[in-house]
Amino acid sequence: MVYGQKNTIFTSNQLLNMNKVVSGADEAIKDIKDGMTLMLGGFGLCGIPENCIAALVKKGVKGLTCISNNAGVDDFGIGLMLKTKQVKKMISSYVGENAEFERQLLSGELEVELIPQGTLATRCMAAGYGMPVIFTPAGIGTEIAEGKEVRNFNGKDYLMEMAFDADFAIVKAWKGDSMGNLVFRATARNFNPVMAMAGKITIAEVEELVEPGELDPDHIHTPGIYVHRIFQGKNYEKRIEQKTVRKK
Amino acid sequence: MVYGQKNTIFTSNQLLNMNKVVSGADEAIKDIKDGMTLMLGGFGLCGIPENCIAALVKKGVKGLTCISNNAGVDDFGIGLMLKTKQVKKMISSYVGENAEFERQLLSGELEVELIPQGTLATRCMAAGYGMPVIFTPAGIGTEIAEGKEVRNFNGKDYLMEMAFDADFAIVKAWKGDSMGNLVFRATARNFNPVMAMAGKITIAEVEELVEPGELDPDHIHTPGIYVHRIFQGKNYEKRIEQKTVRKK
Amino acid sequence: MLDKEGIAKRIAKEIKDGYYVNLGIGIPTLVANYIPKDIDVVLQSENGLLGMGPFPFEGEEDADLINAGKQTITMLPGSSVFDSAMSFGMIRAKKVNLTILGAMEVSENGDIANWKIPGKMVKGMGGAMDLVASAENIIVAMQHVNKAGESKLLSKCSLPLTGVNCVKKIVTELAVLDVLPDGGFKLLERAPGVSVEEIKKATAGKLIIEGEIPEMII
Amino acid sequence: MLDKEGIAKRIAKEIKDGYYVNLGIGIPTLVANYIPKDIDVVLQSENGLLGMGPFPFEGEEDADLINAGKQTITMLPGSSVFDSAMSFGMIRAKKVNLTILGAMEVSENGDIANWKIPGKMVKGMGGAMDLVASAENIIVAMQHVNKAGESKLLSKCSLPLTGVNCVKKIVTELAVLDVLPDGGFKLLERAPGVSVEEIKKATAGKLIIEGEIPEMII
Repeated sequence: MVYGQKNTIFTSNQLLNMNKVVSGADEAIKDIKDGMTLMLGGFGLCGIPENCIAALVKKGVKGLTCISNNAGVDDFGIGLMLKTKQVKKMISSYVGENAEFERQLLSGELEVELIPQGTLATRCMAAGYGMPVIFTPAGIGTEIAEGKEVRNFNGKDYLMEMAFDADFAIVKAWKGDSMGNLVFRATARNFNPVMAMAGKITIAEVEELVEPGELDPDHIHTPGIYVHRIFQGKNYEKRIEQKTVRKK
Repeated sequence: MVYGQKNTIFTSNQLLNMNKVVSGADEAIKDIKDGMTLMLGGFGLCGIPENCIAALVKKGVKGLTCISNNAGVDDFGIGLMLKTKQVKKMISSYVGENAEFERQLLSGELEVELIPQGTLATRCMAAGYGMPVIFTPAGIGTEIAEGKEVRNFNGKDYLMEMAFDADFAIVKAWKGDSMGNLVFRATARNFNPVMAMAGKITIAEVEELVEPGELDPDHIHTPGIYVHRIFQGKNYEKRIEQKTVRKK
Repeated sequence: MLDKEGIAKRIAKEIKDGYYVNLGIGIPTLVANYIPKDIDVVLQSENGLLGMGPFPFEGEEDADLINAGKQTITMLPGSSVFDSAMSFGMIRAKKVNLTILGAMEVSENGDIANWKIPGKMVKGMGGAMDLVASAENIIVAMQHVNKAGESKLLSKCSLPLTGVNCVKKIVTELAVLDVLPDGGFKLLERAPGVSVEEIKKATAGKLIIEGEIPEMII
Repeated sequence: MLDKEGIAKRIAKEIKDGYYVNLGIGIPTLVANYIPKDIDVVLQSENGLLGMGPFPFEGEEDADLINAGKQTITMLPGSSVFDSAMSFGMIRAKKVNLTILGAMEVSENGDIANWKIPGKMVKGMGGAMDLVASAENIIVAMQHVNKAGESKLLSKCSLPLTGVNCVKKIVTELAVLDVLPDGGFKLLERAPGVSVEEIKKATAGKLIIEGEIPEMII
């Protein structure tokens, strides 16, 4: 067999110039339609796609199902989309910081599905890794297990949980290149890489957009193959939800 | 509720000094016993734990089941353990480069279980992520599916494959710190991070052992929680299996 | 009787050298302040960090660096960051040695309820269900009775469960108790100045008292 | 009739702008040499690399940087490295747009056999079973007949299967053929100087010929 020892003639600038850069949040979300399912990265207000959320509010798209660990606060994050009543259903693990959320939920305007945080993360990963289901012990013996398949492996019970199926995943990274490779910073990583893998279409907004080659291939958290659109965001507020400090 | 806003008084040198450093390969493998199941990182001869393999040969432990994507070549890698007949069974995806392997297999001295490469990697990951099984389409309709549970999700058939259960995982990293945090280099990463997560006890040999704090927390591929023993290896040969070059 | 700091202090004595520990919100967070100085411990924050350090100095807080309680924190030398899937992967794989969390109720067979009160706004379980379903060593830090004066140590939980058969030990303002594998709260220690009788009165579930019960040393 | 380079050249025309492509060992590896200059393509190597570059210059080879065929390679600007679990994760999740691999046999319903010959030493399937089970677009590069002169395009494979109902297109030294969803090899193009009659003779499975069959342009 020949192993391709003949001259391999392709050159670097020929091969890797898949330009996924869009002009900004408005273009990135332009085909998000009423009733779609979105994944939104972030934990609390940390590492959330601020620019895309603002663009979604501006666009006014409605009836959305949002998969996100939290629901923002009243005047920031997904809270902004709740205020404008664009969200039909939240799929989250914790939604405690939002009065408007509570009002809509109690009045029946908003549907909420609470699922364990690890189950949420792993159902994203399952989608990105082409695994139709995962088994987890989280929720065994609780109301979370109702209606779900329980199966015993090696003497322990596990719940079968399905991979998510989201139309779009919207994530925020620290740096990214025009090919969609992403690098996250500190705990702003959280759900972003697993959601980036999981969207049918993945949109990444980044604090700094660089050229291919500027990110060390060993340091890339999300390979560009998972990302379809990328842009450099602006005016990041990066609000802190609970500032806790100590004295010098 | 109080969220710990009082002074948090612990100091850095108090908290993070879990020293996992052992003197070398001999100490690292000292309690590996006859008949145990080992995972060995690497793809071909790339990123293999050379020092630990040498120590296993020296120790002469026998009847091992080795989970490793390949079986080395006649005079390097796992091939060295095959020569000394220490391996009872190989679990691999491709074992093509080894004449002694072939002889032992045909004579019945050696048992081999061939499984698809992605299944091998994902069964490691399943162990490291506490997932008892994974479902993959790899092998559907082939002899690999014989005796295994087939299940249809969303119109596609998947095989149920079990997480691996290995006594030891032995991996090779580029850099590591005394707390067991690991960083890999280029495609020497391959199976190493997924196996590092999967061993009951994980041994890491590294080219360069550094102090905690020298590795960027955002660049660590394997968090130290997965690693139990670490040492700086020596005399790395890093043999190339198929040198392919082009002319300037 | 112990205050919250006292409960945290007593629990800190359960932490052993080399442990990876996950601390829940509330009293468990305070435990970090009392980890003995002569042992090495790494704190996991389930949003994706090993090696959580103290709160930052004023002006040095970083919006990208928070813990699972959404508080600004710091990293320490040897910290590592990972995504939420890996974070719960290491929890499910039992790599975290000790989980300390609060509870509304614990039953004598180790069931725990701490996420939902029927009729009240439900905020969610966060990572609690994942933690209690997988952790091998779970200590609950809580008050012995609720605000209505009712025992939180029950024969059976009345609130919706977070997990079953999982709690190993309970530390309250009154006592330290083991949850026995076959059921029952075994009284191990009394809080300073608290009598066995007071603990009996505050415990609705099966309480097991064998021999002299020492007063705890904190 | 095409030589191996010719087969590779013809297959290269199937690659579209923006594709992520996995090239198997053998003829598929050669395809990289003929990717049109005006399109952007990223090559995946399933050991854990996106953005595989050409072989290194003599003396610049790096033992830590190899492809799935274990050959020394290079990276390109924009390359990314990942572990084997993620590598096959992206394959299973259908993120790789095109898979090109060799085969010993292909059946008219798209089954493929390329890993095992009974009675001979079996080297293993490597990543082939994962690739064929998940890829949505699979092109097989192979000789039309084996060394014994027997057709490799069959109504049913005789060798142990690698995957079922997966091959979409076949390029051989004689022809380009589609594998139809309902079964059958649909002849699309003849190799230069090859007659339809020659292709008929070399094809054991159901061959579908409609209208004039053009000679391929490579």
